[in-house]
Amino acid sequence: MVQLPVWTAIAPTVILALTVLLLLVVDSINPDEDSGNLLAVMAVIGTVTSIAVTGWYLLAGTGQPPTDPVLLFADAIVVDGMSLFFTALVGSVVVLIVLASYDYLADHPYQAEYYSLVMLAATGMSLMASANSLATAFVSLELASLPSFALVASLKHNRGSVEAGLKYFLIGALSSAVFAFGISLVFAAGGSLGFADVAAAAADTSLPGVLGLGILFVAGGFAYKTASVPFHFWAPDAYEGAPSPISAFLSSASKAAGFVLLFRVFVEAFPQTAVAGTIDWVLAFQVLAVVTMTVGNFAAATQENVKRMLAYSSVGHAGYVLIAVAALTTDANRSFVLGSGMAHLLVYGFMNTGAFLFIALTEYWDVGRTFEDFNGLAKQAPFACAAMTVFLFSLAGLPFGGGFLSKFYLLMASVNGGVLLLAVALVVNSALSLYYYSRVVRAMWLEEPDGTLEIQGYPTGLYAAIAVAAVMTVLLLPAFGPVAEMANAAASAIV
Amino acid sequence: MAVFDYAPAIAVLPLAAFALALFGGRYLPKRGAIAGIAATGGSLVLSLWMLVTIALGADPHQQTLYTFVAGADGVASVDLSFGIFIDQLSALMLVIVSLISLLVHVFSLGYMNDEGETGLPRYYAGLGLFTFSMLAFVFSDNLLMSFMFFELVGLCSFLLIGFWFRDDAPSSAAKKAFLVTRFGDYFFLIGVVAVFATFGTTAFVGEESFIAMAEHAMPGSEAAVPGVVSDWLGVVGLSASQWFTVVGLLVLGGVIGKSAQFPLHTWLPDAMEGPTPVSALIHAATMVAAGVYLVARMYGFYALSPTALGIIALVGGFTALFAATMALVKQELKQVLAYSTISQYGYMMLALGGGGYVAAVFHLTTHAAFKALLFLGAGSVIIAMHHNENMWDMGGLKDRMPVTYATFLAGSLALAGVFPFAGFWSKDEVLFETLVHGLGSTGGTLLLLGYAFGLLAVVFTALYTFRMVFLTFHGDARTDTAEDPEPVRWNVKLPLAVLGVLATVVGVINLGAVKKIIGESNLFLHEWLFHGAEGLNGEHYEELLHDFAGYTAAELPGGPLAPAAVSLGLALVGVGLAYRLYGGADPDPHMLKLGSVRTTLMNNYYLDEFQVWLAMSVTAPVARVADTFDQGIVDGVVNGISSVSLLSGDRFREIQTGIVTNYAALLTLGLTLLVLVFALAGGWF
Amino acid sequence: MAIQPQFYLLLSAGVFCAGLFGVLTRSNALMFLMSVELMLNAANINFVAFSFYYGNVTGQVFSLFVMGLAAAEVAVGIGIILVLYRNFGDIDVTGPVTMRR
Amino acid sequence: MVLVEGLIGVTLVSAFAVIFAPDRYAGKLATGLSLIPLAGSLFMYANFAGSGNALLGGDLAYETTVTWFEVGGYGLNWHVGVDGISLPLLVLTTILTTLALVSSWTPIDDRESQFYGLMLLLEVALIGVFTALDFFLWFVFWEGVLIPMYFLIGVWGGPRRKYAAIKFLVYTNVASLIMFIGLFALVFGLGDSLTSLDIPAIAQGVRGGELGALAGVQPETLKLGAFLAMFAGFAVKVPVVPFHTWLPDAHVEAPTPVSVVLAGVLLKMGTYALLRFNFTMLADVARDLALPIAAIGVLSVIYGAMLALAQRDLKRVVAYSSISSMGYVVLGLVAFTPHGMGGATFQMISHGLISGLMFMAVGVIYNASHTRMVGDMSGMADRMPWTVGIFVAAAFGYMGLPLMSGFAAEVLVFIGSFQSTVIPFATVLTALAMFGIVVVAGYLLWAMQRTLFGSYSLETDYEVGRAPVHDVAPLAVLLVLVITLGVAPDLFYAMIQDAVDPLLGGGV
Repeated sequence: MVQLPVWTAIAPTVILALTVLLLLVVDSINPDEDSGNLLAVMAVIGTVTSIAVTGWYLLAGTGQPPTDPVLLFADAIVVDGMSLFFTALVGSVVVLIVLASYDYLADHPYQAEYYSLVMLAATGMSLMASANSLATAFVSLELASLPSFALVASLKHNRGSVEAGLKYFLIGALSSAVFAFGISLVFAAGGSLGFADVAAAAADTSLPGVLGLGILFVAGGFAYKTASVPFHFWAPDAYEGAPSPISAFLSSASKAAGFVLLFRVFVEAFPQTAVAGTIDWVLAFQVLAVVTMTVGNFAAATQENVKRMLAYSSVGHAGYVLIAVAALTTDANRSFVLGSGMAHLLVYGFMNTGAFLFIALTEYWDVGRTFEDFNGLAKQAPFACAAMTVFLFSLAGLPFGGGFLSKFYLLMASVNGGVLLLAVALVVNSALSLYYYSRVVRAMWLEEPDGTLEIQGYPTGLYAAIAVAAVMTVLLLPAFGPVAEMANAAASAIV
Repeated sequence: MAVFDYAPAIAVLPLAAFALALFGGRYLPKRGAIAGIAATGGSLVLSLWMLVTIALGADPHQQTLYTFVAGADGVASVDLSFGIFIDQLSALMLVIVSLISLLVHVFSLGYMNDEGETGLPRYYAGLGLFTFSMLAFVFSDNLLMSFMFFELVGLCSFLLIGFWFRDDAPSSAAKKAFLVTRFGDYFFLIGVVAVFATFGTTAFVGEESFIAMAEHAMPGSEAAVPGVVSDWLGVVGLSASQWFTVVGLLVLGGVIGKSAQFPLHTWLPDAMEGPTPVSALIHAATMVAAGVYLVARMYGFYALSPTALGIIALVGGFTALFAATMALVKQELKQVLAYSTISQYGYMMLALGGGGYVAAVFHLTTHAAFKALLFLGAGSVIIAMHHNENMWDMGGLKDRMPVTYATFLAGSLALAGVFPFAGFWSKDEVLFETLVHGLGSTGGTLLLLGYAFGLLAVVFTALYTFRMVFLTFHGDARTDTAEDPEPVRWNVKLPLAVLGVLATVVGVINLGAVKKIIGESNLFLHEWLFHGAEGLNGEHYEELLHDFAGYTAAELPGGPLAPAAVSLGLALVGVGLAYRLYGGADPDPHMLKLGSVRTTLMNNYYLDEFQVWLAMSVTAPVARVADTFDQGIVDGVVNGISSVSLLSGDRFREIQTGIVTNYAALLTLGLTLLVLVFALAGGWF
Repeated sequence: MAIQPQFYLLLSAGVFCAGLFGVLTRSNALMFLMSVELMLNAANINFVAFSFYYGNVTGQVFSLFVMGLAAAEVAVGIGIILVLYRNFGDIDVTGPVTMRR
Repeated sequence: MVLVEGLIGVTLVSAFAVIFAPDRYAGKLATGLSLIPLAGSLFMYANFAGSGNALLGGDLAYETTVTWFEVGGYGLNWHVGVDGISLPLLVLTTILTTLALVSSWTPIDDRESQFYGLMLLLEVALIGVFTALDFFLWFVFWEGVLIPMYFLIGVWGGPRRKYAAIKFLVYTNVASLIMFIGLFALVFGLGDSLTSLDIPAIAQGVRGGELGALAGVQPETLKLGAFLAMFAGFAVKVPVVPFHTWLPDAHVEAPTPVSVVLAGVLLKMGTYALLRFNFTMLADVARDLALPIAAIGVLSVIYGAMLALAQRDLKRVVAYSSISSMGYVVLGLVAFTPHGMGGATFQMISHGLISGLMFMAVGVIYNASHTRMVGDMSGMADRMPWTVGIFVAAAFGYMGLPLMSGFAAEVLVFIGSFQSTVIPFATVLTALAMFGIVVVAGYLLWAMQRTLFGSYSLETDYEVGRAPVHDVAPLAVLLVLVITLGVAPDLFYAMIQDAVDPLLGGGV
């Protein structure tokens, strides 16, 4: 077999970046023509290629045990199991988004900009998964953020979209400042930015206070990206106002990318052994996890607007995933615990994207956004509603899909870490989430329609995206094993 | 023993009749009556065969038929099984039950078929099941099986008392009958379970039976104490005699319920709502008899406990008197009979408690004959009177219904205990046995008290019985219906005739009062019961009573004659009183003169009211309070948690003000808090 | 004699707080953006100072990245502020509150 | 053998076939298809060759083990099999499902194909619960029950169906989560000695004393905590007072066939799980806590019966009496005597049949009268003689009439718990619990007298006539089963005893 050059390890990200360029080229050659079709196909092809390469690497064992991680560009970038795992995750979500956007944007101008921004953000996210230095982390995070701001506000004549974009942007700007300042403090304490070097320097820093402050500020930057308390305020508004495919993109892929960076930075750059005297970040994340899941779920419980409910639930899920670091106590089976968050993020990528795409579908139909508007929808669109039911029950942790296993994997992780508080909080919130998710199900299946609703057309792209998401969600129940094993293996390589 | 192979058929035949009548009754001749007659007739023949076989000297027969729960190997658990046990006692009882049942079936042709009732297949199915249950109860070879069929008897009483379910009264009475007896059976079941726990078996027969084991476990017994019993006594921490008394009293609960003893007798008068033949069956041979029979069946167990015996005697004596007083004032024919039944079963209990095992069985036998007779006679009158039961609307029926009158009179004389009718001999025996044991035993006061009750009740019995006879048959007809009653057919008269003869002569089997004259060996029933199975015969019981209960019979100077004369005299006083009061052509309602006493008696001492009060004013409110508590507090907490969650959800939403500057402020605040906490914890400054 | 690193830290902290104060008090979108720039520059002070302190160029290079980022951020920001103005007729960041609770 | 897989697979395929079938044929099709798992389970019963307890090294029948996946050092397997405890419950499930499907023909007249499909899905999950021996697999089925049940109550239920459905869903889900924490405390407490989530392996590990400390919590405390968590979790499902309030709501709102399965099988999941987990894995803790547990059982019996006494809705009466009956199961289980635990298991079967029968009978009367309220109707026996006849027989079965399965079960429980040396004051507690048989007679007789007997009166604008044969036939079948098991309990009780026996000793 031909031994590829080492730099090709980063090929999935490069392919995404090339797709962006290609899209821009096509658009500049033919700026006026209505070429949504072509653009969407190109984006899908580019992303699928990227996923295919990622999958190949994953199977081929690139950068995974027993071989060492592939380090590139003066150790600024790493390709290992975890990065490939998240690249695949991001890519999968992007495919769904692009498929759905094809219908969603049918009469939308600036489609080329839209697709290229999506791909650009995706590039940033996959780069986040590969970051191995605080510098790369910062740059890739911003690379993911900046296009997102524009995407959220991309419905220029929709006040909701603009307002969402504004809030997202302002909080994003503030958070990136906090993040940058945090990095600068970490740098001040150790004089280096590479994860391994930071870890090495942290152990015997002369400025533990500065280091601790820096760590907290860095955590703040990630909290923003993952929509965790107290940096979550933008999320409900942004997810509600943004075009639904973008909401799906942000709440699934962007969140996942934020988490992979968080995992890697805290496990590799700030290992507990090195920062033991400075800060017990496991405790910090325990507090954040509990508060995040509680805030998200409780606020979601009484929403009238389905999309906003999903937005808050997305905050709640961020809290769940935080368990992966919050239960990372010294007694715990660390790869097991960390793997739980990764596995949940993957499943979440499909089921949450699916749920938001269903909202996109209802927006396409002009159904309205409140629970009452969904009444009796199942009679008109049984398949879409069945898919939505799968997503919702899977999100709630019933055995309709992979969400069941991943949620219980998280619960196992909290027990494994010996943090009963997390387990209890997860139980309480999970119960509450079952309540509000089932409100949607109830509206769709149990209530009678008020009779005014006429559904016009069944958009192929949206349906295809929803169907794929549903199939993946269901398949991840029996096929949870490989996912969990992969997550575990990837996690074990870095802990 | 080939003959005993047919024993199960005694019960199975009526069961088959039940199934036939239930599923095919519509297509059968007489709606299933013929099948029932054939089945009970077959049972009677087989029972008689058993009786004769044993009389000819065959040993009692015990056989396990079917084990429905086999204790697993290697586990200290027990088998639950059905079996038959045919000995002198059960063979006699089988004959009684199947005979009465046969006659009731025949009588029903007149009472039900001829009257054009609907739902007859259901009726005959019920009779068949009733007979089956009772027969199976009688030949049970273990206490659990007894309990099971005891309960089935209760079910059948429910079905038959409530036969006319479209009316409110019968269905209510049926409910009451089942419920009150169920209350007694509750204690019985605890008793059964306790027997299981104590002995690991509920068998009646043999060295491994619980009765024999109990005897061995008593202090003073020569045999070794069975290990299982001593282990258990260690667990409960009671001595053998204490624990056996407790168990005996628990089982007695079922007896008091089924045999309608005070205070669980209230269901029985209501049960008169059922068809009259059913009343005859219930009172004479099946349900009510079951209780007394059960005590007789396990008499060896009761004989170990003087306390239990004393209570049985006292309850029995008291009930005999208590029920007799109420019978004095009733106006409906069947009501009088109902209270007389309660009273007569009181006598049987008195006998059992007083050490008169034979006397009790004797009275059970004679009572079966004359009470069935009286009920069927009453049924005949009721047919004639177009279902009017009020005695004050009758009068002068003796000329228009001679056969009914003659037989009814025989039954009444037997009930009143007039020489030489059957009831005289048996009732006298009951009182005599109680008296001698009361006089001869240490601590016999309870027995003497019971005796006094019983003696007093004799007067009342004669009084109400002949009040009934005079009001119904003598004097002038007081209504048009009584002037011209509806005639009854052979199917009514035949059973009356058979029973009339029996009520007159059946006393001959045990002429106890004159035993000095005819010789002890000619007391047939006495001889019969004293030669039962090993450990389950009258002779052994006498030893047990002597050894463990301290019962000794006193020698009276005049032998049994003097007490017999006393009770006969009292009975004649009652008859005479009745003649004085009601013997005229147009008798006055003398009982009205009793005033408030009568009101109390008419209302059954307000015991029904008390039980209704218990149900409606105690249990129902408690249930409602529980329901309110459940809905309000228990479920309230559940709903409250959900409301609180949703309310706090609303609070959480308030944080999200929509103003981006606030977000920035809260974000800063949150971060600052984190920094402060960890700075202090980490000692950064 | 080199200046003690603590003083750089104090300076940067001061600048950061000034920026933060601006963020919290200014409702004009452009002022908000400028305040964020101030906060980013606080980070830059640290990077440059400690790059000097540790004797490597990592921090200095990084501060270039931050500046580049700040420029890009402003570009996107101005775009959004433009559509904000078009939709709401104002650039007051506390104005749009259609989505809340 | 792949019989269990076949059962699950066929039923699953049937469910989807029915969902996509036209509404007109859905009922008949579903009933016909449900005969396959029924026949399969009867075949399994006839050829049952297992012995011993599934968790304690017994010989399992129809066992398969396939590794599903491995995570964090724990293998998750497809591990199914049956022993003497699970096989009767499996048979109960298939029988009741088929009969419930038949009894749906009359009352269900909307979205039939979805209804019948969901009923079959429910059957899949229930079969899974009683056969799965790997914890995660079992848990998938355990939670899987909730989804069809939610829809079945929520779509086809009564006026307050939405409230009842969500209450059922959330309440039982919370319980599952709590139970889950308890179990995993044990799993992680076992540490490296455990390499899979196999329930027998966990049970044997815990019983074998291999439990270590977890996060500084000592094994004894860990066991106690796990026991309490699991007990609370399963107590909701049983349900045990005071976790019972979802049940009456669910029953009253659910359509008849759903009530049948709910009372008949779903409640048994709770006691089955209690038996498997609390009383097998943590038998020593259960013995230590025997007094409070028995007291809870007795409380359920008496309190449930008192509540039943206060109800006017026939379905509510039966629903509360189910709480009462399940109290006997708890009492029997904690006795740790052969007849106590065996009788409790037998009571699960018996109560499944009898309560199913009662609910069905109430349903048939409701189909005709359109009311279930005591006081709104009387004398129904006049118009529906056979239905009422079976109703009466069923009610007596519920009261524990001898020769019906309820008596056999209850008397075994009483014998077992009375002589228990594990429960302090066993005699007194048992005697208290037995008073339930009086109260149950009280309210059932009262309700029957008011509704079935007396003169006929019912406000309807149509003629109330006899119920169709396909309504009465399932009742008759169930009655025959109840009597058969009452006369011959050993049909199931023998294998139950065999499977329960190993639980009584110590050790693994």
